[in-house]
Amino acid sequence: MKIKFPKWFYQLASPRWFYDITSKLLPWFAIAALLLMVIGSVWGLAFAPADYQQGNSFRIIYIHVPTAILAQSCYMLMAIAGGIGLIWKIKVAHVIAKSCAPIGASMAVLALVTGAIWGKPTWGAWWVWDARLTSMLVLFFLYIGVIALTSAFEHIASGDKAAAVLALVGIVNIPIIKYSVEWWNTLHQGATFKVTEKPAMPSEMWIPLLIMIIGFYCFFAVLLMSRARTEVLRRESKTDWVKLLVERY
Amino acid sequence: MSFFLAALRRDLLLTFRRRNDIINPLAFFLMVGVLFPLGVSPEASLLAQLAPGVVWVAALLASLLSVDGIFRSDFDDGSLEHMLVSPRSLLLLVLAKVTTHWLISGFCLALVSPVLALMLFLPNEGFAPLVFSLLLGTPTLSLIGAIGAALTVGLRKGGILISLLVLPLYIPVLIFGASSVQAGSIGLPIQGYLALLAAMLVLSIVLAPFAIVAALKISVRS
Amino acid sequence: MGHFASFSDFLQMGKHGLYVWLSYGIGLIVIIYNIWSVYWDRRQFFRQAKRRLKREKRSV
Amino acid sequence: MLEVKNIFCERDERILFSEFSFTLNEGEVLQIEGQNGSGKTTLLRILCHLTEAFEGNIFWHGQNVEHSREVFYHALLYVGHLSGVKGVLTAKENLIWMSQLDTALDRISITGALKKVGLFGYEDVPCHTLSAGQQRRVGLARLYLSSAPLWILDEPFTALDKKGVAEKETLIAQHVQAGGCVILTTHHNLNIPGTDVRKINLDECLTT
Repeated sequence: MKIKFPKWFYQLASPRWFYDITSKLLPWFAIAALLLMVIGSVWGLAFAPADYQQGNSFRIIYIHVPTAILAQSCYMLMAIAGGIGLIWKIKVAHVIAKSCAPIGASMAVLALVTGAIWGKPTWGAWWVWDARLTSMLVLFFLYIGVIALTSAFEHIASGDKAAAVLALVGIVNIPIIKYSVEWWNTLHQGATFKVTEKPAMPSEMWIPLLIMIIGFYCFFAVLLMSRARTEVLRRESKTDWVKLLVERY
Repeated sequence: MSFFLAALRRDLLLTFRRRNDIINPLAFFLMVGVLFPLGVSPEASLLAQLAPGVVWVAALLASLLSVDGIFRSDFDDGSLEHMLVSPRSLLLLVLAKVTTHWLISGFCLALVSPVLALMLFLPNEGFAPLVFSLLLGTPTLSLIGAIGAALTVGLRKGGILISLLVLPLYIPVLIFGASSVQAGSIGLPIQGYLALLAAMLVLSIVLAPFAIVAALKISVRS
Repeated sequence: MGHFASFSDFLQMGKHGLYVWLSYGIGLIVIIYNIWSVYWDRRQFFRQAKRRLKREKRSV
Repeated sequence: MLEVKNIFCERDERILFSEFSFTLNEGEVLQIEGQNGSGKTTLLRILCHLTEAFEGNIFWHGQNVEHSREVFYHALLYVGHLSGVKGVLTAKENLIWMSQLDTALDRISITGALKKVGLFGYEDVPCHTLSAGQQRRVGLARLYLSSAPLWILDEPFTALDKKGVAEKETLIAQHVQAGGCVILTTHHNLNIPGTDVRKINLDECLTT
């Protein structure tokens, strides 16, 4: 029942190959992340026009939205990588899944905090049970669960597999949670401000947003690769190539 | 099928021999419910408003509290190893265990829930929705909880961890369950909510057993 | 200065300066924390691995 | 019958087995020896696929166990460290459940088997009232009931008296003569009539 994959797929499974290829990719992503994020935030902070309703507080969008999107796609990546690791027993996939969790959790925190700060001038309160904020909070809880479960196992491989199962269960649940929270919100709140659903944003507003989103993705790639690289070293610490690296360090 | 019944019979026998397993969740359920009037206010109108949520949260916690025990004793005494080296289907075994858990937690809680609802001044129209929504919602809680129990059964400090893993996944059931009671108590139709609860139940019956079996294998084989 | 007339206008952001700068400040902190933890993790690994390697060599 | 090929297993930063192989034929008894912590129990668990932390393959009648677990488990009787005996159930109820789980167990002779392990009169007593040795014997009663060809036994003689050990040895001899095979760990010097016991010492294994 096993599917044959092209050669690169199995090469990716080799920790050493992964370590080498990421060392070539990392600088490019790092430069791209730095450039895009600096350009995006300067543009967003200083040059984009203020929102006609919310004024300048709207500039928080340039961190809030990228981190919120990232927190969600990071969970997806974590679950998919975990699933690949479970099914095809690929070590690197588990390493990637494990490295995703803390990054995703920190992005969720950032999205929550910026959302709350944005909420103060917009809604007049630090916290409102808005559907998006609530489901982001639940997403954060899901991350906490995965991180706690991974670290609770002494045997690394079992922790990886357990976390992968949990992440997959979570990914099935996320749409249900999202839907139910949104529905619960409309039931209880009546009409709230829909901050991010605005009538057609002018291009001077959304271009920097796009730049920031891509920048954050690049930054995420940098973090993920570097975390995964250390994790690969840790897991392969008995092999000769890692010993050589350590000696040279 | 006969194996499922045999497994179910064994698990029921095991719980009936230890009667505390049945009484503890019920007692816990009532006590949590009693904390709210003491902690918030004994005023009838306020409690009536809170009642659907309070009863549902109490039921959810009571179910969560007992879910840790689903596999614990079988893991500790080696029965789980026997189950894994058996040619029998683990899926059926797991389903039998979850069914037993539901019977001693969810089913009994649904039967007792009117007592708590009465103490919290839930309007009369809310009683039937409460019992029905608990009957439909708690099996999902048992199934999801069993995933968490299976993941943590091999760990020494599984207790708190399991709630950390499982509680976020309980949220949709809580929302639809409590909302159905709220809607019912002010005379709105509840079929929609019950249908959603039923849909979640079907989905979890189809998917959760596979996750539970995978998790059990990971826990025992670690 | 783009949208703003002066630098102090830029800092004040209408009356929302506090919120905007707080957000960006916390954003910066989280970003720096992430980078730092990656760096620290890596250094920690190399230190421990080096120590272990020395121990192994001594015991051989 | 059972072929174990190139097992590699590492635990707690220590290599327990590396390129470890053996074959077990019909009518053979294999005793695994070694100091505590040498990996005896781990090896038995690997053979039963009760742990995944190993590399290598195990074949049963030429078929890779990984892909035909059900067939293998039909042919296997495993008595582990933990007895799997439930304290709140009686000896008889315990064995009935075990026979439902393990298709190779003969359900009809349960009372007879309990008599043979010296638990006559204790069939309907909850097991938590029995002594540790008696509970152990409830689990071992499975040996009298099983028609599985492969027995894997982890320290089956602990908490047994001399007479009990001798009885189990005769039982193993009968099983082997009927074409079965047994893998077991024990500190006891095995004396199985009519059979040479093969031994594998895990301590030596490591140094080679």
